[in-house]
Amino acid sequence: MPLLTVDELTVTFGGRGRKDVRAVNGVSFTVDQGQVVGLVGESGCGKSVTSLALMGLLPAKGVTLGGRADFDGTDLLTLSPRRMRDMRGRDLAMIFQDPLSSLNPVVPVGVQVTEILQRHRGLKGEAARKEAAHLLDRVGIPDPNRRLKEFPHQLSGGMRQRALIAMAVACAPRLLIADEPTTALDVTIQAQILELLKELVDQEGTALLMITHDLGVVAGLCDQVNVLYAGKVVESAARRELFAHPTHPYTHGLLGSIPRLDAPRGEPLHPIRGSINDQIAWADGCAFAPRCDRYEMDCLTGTPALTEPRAAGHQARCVNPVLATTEVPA
Amino acid sequence: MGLISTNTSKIDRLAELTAATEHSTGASLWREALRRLRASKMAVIGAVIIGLFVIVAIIGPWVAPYGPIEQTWRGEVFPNQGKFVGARAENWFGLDQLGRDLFSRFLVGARQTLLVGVVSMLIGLVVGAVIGAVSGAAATLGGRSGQRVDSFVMRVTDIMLALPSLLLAVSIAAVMGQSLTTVMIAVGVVQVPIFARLLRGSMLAQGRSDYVLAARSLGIRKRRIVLTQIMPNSLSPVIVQATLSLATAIIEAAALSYLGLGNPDPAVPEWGVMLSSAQRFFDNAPMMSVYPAVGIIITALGFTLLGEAMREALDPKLRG
Amino acid sequence: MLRLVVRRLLQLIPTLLGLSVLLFLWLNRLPGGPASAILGERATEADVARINRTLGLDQPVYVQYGRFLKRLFNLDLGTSVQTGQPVWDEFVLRFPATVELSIAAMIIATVVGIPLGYLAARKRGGWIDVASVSGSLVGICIPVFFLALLLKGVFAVELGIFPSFGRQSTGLDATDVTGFAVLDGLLTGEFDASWDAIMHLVLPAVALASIPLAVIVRMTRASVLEVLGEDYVRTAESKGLERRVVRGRHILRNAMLPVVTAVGLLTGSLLSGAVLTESVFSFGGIGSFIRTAIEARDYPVLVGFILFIAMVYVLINLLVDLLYSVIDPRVRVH
Amino acid sequence: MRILTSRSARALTAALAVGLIATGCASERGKDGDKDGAKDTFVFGAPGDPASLDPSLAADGETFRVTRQAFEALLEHESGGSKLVGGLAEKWSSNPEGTVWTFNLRKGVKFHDGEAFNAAAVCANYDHWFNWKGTYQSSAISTYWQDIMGGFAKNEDKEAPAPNYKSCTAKDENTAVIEVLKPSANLPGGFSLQALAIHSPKAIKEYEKQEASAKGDAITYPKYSQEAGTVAGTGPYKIAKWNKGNKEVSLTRFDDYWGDKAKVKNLVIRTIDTEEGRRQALQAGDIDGYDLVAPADIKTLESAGFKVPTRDVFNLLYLGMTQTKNPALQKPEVRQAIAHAVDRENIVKTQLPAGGKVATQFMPDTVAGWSENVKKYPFDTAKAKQLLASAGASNLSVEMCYPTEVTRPYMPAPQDIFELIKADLEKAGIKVTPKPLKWNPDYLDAVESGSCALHMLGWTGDFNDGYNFIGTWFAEPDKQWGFKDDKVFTAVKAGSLQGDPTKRTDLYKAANEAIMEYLPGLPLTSSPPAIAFGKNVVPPKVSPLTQENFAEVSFK
Repeated sequence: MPLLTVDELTVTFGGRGRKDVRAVNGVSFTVDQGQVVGLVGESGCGKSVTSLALMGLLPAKGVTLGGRADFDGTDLLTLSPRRMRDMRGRDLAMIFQDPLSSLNPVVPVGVQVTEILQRHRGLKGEAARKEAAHLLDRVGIPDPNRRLKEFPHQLSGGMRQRALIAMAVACAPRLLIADEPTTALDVTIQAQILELLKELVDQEGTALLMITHDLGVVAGLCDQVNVLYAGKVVESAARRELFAHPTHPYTHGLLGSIPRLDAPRGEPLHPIRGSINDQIAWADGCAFAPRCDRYEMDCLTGTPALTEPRAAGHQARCVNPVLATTEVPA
Repeated sequence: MGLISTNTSKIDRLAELTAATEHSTGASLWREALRRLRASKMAVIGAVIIGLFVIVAIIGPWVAPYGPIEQTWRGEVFPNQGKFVGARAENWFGLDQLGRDLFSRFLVGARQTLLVGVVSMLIGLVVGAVIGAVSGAAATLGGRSGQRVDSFVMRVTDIMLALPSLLLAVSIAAVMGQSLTTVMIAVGVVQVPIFARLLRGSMLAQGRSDYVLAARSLGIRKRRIVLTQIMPNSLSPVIVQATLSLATAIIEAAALSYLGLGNPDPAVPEWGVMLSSAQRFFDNAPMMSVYPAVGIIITALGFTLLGEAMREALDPKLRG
Repeated sequence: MLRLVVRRLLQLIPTLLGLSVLLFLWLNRLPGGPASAILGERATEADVARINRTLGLDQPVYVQYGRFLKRLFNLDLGTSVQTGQPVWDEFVLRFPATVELSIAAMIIATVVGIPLGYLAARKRGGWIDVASVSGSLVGICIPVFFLALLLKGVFAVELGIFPSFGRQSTGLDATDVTGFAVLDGLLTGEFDASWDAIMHLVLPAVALASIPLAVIVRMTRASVLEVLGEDYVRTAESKGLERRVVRGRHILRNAMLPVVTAVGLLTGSLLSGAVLTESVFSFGGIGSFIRTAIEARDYPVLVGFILFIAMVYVLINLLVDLLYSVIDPRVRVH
Repeated sequence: MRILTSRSARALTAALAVGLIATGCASERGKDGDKDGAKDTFVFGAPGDPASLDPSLAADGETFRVTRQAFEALLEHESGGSKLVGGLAEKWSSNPEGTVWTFNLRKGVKFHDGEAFNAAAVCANYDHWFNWKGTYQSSAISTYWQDIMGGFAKNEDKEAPAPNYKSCTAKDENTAVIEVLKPSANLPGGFSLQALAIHSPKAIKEYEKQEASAKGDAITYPKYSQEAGTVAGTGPYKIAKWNKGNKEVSLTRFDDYWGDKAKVKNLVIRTIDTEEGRRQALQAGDIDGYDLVAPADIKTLESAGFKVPTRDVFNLLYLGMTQTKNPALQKPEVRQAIAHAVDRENIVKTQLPAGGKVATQFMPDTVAGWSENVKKYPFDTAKAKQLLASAGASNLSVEMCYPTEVTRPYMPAPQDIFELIKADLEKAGIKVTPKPLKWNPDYLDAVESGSCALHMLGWTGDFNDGYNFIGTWFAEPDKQWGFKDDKVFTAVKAGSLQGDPTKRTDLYKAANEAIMEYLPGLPLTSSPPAIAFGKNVVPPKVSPLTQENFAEVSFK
């Protein structure tokens, strides 16, 4: 029985006399105990919004939520604000994209770590400080006692992200959501951070929901991958399966657009045409159609259903899926 | 054949569906700002008030039922016995202490008030902008001399800001004697440092921004950058300030009148002057002060509303 | 730290000198002179001439300026033409009143303004927001002197809650230690005197506060709105911290940065309003004194005042910078 | 007719109250302590601070208003009148030439510092003044002495007037004889001036230890004149404290006073800068009285139960004409035209408190020397037009100055009066360009240096002698008027040189007739300045010279 079951989640921004915009359009996926699940897609595909919705961090005004997000027995979407407040940081925690802007510039790192310990684990004063130091040490920040007194701007990018991770794991949450945790960092640091995340989840048996646009990250980390396009899951499979047999033209495209060292010289990349802006409403058909090479008239007959055209547990939302392995750009 | 037709048809179908979904095209700052302005209630109310005020200011003198200085009803008002005449059929606002028609004076006064506001704002804007531009340019162009110029100018404006604006105004009035011009200059001068610092500040900010960096890296001469890029982009806060200054100018003018430095020529009534000269009779004829006071407040409010709305509209931080 | 202070003060000197020259030339263009200011209706040319001679006002400007500088170096600001007393004494006598008034106004402005601004931002578009924003706009648009007169008319004359003028009640024989009426009362234990002084402060302070209050409300609102959009607030929320903590530690502490600067600058500019409020409530402060000084061509007082005020202004800015460096670690002075 | 009552004013303010209370600045505590409880303090609101506590150093009314309660001169004016009566001198007489003045002094008079009052004390004062040195000789300090007694024992400034004071001798304990060189119209009136009030000889010794200095750009008053303690007179009150910070001078009853003791124990004079400020302070009960009530407020205050007595007129407002500034004014017809054009009746009717009068000559009718058969110039626009035509000045345009930010006893609302005159003149076809100036010093400077073709100015008498009015204007050529006319000058001079009062009065009458014949300017009005007191106050007799004696005040 999965830890988190997201079922037909929809997020609609509206109000202020503006036209309603549906950012998440019926997303469903599950996360099991200790499992690492990827949520992949271009920016604007609704993956971050999904995570915020799960954390209950979307503004109350002008946002309407639909569907269910069952976190072992409790629906996160309908939870009262104060109950949500109690769960955040304790049962489910989150790591954000830009470590600098995500840390309060005028408050010492130490305080920012201890405050969560105080809130959820009732640790005070010296005890809290000790634990905080221990946490920083655990996330691999050298000389933690000194760092605790320092301010974010005095830390390096990597250390900031480590500090954020320390806060996230401070209360050993059961679900950890990481929203593009490495995008703002330079490559060498990225690897370290991913390494750290992996070992943390392994130790604690924490489930990790990895939100990224970077298939590399996914390949390195995730057990299960969900590909999002225009607010819907278009393909969902175990990591190996997905990379071996990308079935949805979009996934296919994504993979095709990654440069590969083992590709013969002169072999062209196959980027996807156009941008996320050229899309059509799911109601009318496949939102990806405008950018799709395999697009046919019947792509435009309503929302395509999730099917398992290739193997059990490998779902794709496409009327005209890619089935021949050969077509993967070699 | 058929294939082609299906092909074309499917393209068309696709096209129209694509068009159907909204595109978030990146509108330019200004167009975006305008849109937000039209959306904001503040802006609309402000604009309406200003509109009315300007109309009154323009046509006022012509539609005024009586001459503003004709002491037509001299015999009916006895300030020395606290006998005044309030609103009545032929005098909608009643009479002032010399038996003149308040309504007519109010209408004519609107123009004077507008004049004071606009001119003194312009004085402040022009002089201040020049100073600000000079030191801003000096600062961005950098170099030793540049820094020197900048820091000197800024220190002077510092002190100007430090001086209580009214005292500055009072002393100017004292030197130049009392007249409408004096009031305008006095109020205008007070605005100078504000505009100067504002323009300089935003020029420096712009100077640090990426596109300037880009332009530099393309080897465009600094002078050119300052003139073609920085200056125009630094103007929006100045424009906002200008609108707000219209309000403050009108109020400051009133304050000067209260200190007895307002435009003294009784032939051209001005709200500030009307207000301060009516103070004496507040107990007997409160409305005499209320009309001009309300006039001033509402007008100032109009400009402030519009200004604030513009600020919000132009300020990227305050969006959404 | 100390070096910063010293440097600032040194920087001030050239500006002040330049300023005083300008001022001197300026004032010398003022028509009329102290003589007839002293004599009033019965002044005859002969008398005027004689007085100007005794005062050395018949000498060329640069000579007078020279004398002024010479005195200045002996830390002597000269003598007031109006009162015939040393300018310095006059300042010492009158400045406390104005400072007291300004502080009172500032207290009102911040204590009311900041919470109001915060609420407005949190409940954006709600009635508090609308009310406080429109209120603050109106606050800016009412001429200070008119507001002062109304306040007085209502609370002093009609309702008689507050005294209508002055700093202290008649005959209340409070011992003068620092010149700050409220403080003195506390020091000497004459609490009734302090209370009396406070009662006298309320109306002028409220009138004077109107503009800073409006500004602070709007600034706080704007900067809170900005901070609310910041990632670290979201982080704080994601940690499930108590509302209280998020508000105090994460939102306000950041939102206050610009407000602090504003408060500093506003305090500097309060004097302007003080001129008006002080004359409406004939509150024996520096504002009204300077106003009459200008009318009476009281050069020594004016020059002294300008130097004085410039000093004060710089000090305030200094204070702001220091305060700023305390609350914002990123701009620590080293 | 009157739609806006002060009721609607109340309604308005009350409505505001509601609004403002919402802003939460109301307070649970009521009025300050001194309001409730037994009234033993009379608080008077003055428009300005005194310059010094020693009247002999001052020339301004605010100083005298304070010192008058504490210092007495040899002569006084009868309470509530302008008749000269004994002050510290019970009787006085002079030789026919008016050069030797003998004063029989009051017995049993004590100074505030316990010293006894006697002839020696009187002479100590006069000699002290006569021997002033250095800065004390500046007309900024000793104006009045110089007006009345001329220069000093040793004039340090060659342009100072020649001394007219000769000597003061103590004939015996209670007889002082003061001799002057030439007879002067300023005597005996001058003996009643506050500037010549008698100080305790002991205090004077202290005074002489201190210097008034003129270092810097200003005259520094001696310390003793700036704080209570040293100065000592004989008046019903003694000065207890001058709290400059709070702008208040406190006086307390002098229990060894020779005459009727002050009825109220404490007298406090506080400065309130603005006119409406003083009115509101009275209405709010923060003060018990104030001077120079705006005519518009008289009815309001009276109907609210305040006492607003108006004085007899003892002042004059005139429309000055400076012929050098605008040559057209040299034509008699033009001056007459202006005289006929101005509706002075209307000014009295609408601007002045009840009891105001149109002035027919350059002194109020309460002054000895006023003549009923001067040439009159009644309001007559047509005549004015025709006079202008005959003078070939039909399209005359003239600049007229008027003061702002001021009210004087003789000029309640300068700008309004100016606008009325302007309207009148323009009806007669004279174009008027207004030139407003700050009263002090701009306006006074402009007027005295003769740079205002038309201007409004006036005078409140120091004492009841015609020369105190016309003497200041028409004794000799003066820039303010810019004309030479020996008929006028001699006529005026003649009076001043005449020792015998009755003869002098006749000469003044002649002078007035001569002046109005020539018409150098237009006497406008005499205005009775009003003074207001609280509901529970028994006011003093009000004085035409605005010399109220607050010792007469008591509470109901």
